[in-house]
Amino acid sequence: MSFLGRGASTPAGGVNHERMEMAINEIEMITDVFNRIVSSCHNKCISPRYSEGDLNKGESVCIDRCVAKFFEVNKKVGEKLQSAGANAAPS
Amino acid sequence: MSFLGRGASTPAGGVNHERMEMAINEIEMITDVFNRIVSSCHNKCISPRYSEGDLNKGESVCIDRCVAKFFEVNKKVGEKLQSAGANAAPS
Amino acid sequence: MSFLGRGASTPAGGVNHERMEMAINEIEMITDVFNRIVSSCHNKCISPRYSEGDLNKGESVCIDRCVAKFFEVNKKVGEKLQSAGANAAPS
Amino acid sequence: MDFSQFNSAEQAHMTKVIEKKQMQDFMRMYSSVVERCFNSCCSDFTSKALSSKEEQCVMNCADKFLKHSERVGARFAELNADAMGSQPGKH
Amino acid sequence: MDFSQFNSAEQAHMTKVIEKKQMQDFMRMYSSVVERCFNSCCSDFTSKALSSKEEQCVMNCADKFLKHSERVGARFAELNADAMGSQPGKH
Amino acid sequence: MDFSQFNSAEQAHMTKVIEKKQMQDFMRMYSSVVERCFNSCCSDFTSKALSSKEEQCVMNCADKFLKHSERVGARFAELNADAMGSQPGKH
Repeated sequence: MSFLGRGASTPAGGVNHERMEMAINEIEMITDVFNRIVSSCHNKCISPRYSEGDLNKGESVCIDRCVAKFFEVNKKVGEKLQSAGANAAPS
Repeated sequence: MSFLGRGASTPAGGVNHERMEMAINEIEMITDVFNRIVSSCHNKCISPRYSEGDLNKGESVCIDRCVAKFFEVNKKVGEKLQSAGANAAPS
Repeated sequence: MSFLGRGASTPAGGVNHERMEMAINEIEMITDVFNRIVSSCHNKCISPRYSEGDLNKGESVCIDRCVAKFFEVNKKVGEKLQSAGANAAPS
Repeated sequence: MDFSQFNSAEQAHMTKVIEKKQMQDFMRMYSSVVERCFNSCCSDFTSKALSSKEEQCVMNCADKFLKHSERVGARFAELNADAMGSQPGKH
Repeated sequence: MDFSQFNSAEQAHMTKVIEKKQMQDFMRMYSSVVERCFNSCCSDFTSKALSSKEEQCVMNCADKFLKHSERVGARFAELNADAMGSQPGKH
Repeated sequence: MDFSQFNSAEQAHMTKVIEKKQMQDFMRMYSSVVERCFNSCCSDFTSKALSSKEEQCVMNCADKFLKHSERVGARFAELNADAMGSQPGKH
């Protein structure tokens, strides 16, 4: 596989900067989404009175559903943006 | 013009890093302001019920005025900060 | 001292990138905390009516206590996180 | 922004930087839409699936956000051009 | 993420980048917990010392945030793995 | 922060990094003031021009923000110095 396909564009032992950058972008994207889920689901599921340090049953179940729902919204919006093209971004 | 004025500080074919950095700072500043306008004017003008996907007449007019007003506020605050000097920033 | 301890890892006249990076991380951390205090204490202490440009007596005293309290919370949370270890961060 | 006084090496560098920033901005915009529409449309966590009402709300919300963002972009470009025109080299 | 097609130089570079990002993410998470718990637990500024009630609230808040964040992380990893599985090379 | 154990090449590098960050921080602070004062002072979008009442509010808001920020900075520096003093090499 090393002399076929896109693998061929990397010099042996060197660094393919474009591929690095894509991987780093992907990590940043995932981290950003994760942080937004943590924040949104905290707002939705955790009561701000903090009378105890453990998650209670209701909060735990709420978090599980909240994360799943966020993923669904993420997917729906992704489909929407893909069909709309990228013509809303200013340059 | 290539041997007069500030253009002279760049070696032919080379990259003037200071000038690059200023341009990049300017782009980041403009992007930051744009994103804040999008967010603020969305909060001011768009009803969060989302019963339709189009902007209605009232929302559209509100957005136009909102962006103009944000620019005015930006200008006023800029004048204020310039007259106050930059002595409020911690180092 | 130049040939003892951690000082020894820096070539004379060169740049110890690891040490630089740690210092830059520390600056970013401090700036981030500072910005969060400015924002939180503004929300807690400053009335959003803006009928005057000066801080009044009550606002000034509130700011002083607010900053001190934020530092205390920062310390308590730091102790908590240290005892919990770093096992909550996704990779 | 006026890049006309940049040499070709500088213009090539700026183009790469801008492309990278556009990618990051698009990603950030995407996840901010997801977050905003999730927060506005989802508040029932008795199920992990999106209800058809929630899904409709999310689609309208994403749609409206894109149109809002485009309209802000158009006004922004006009006002920015005006500001550049009246204060050459400064805005 | 799949790094298996990266060569060893690339993997070493990615490891460094990821370690740096994890440090920054941890720092950001830390100060966001401080901010959130301060905002929820402290609203009395007649004293600069944390009351015992406020301190208890802060400790519970930090505790709960960590558990919340861990739970979101677990669900996130599961759903992300599902998404990767169903759409190879895309998610 | 203590830079005394840095060599001159390192100090020169840090100075450049810090100057760049200060510029970015100032820019971010500027646009956050604009956003905050716009959000607090402007809520009438029947006109695109700032009313004299809105303008007064914006000027007071910016003024007060600067004084607030300066005061937080002064307290922050004191408390930070204390924290450094009590825990050498750690804070």
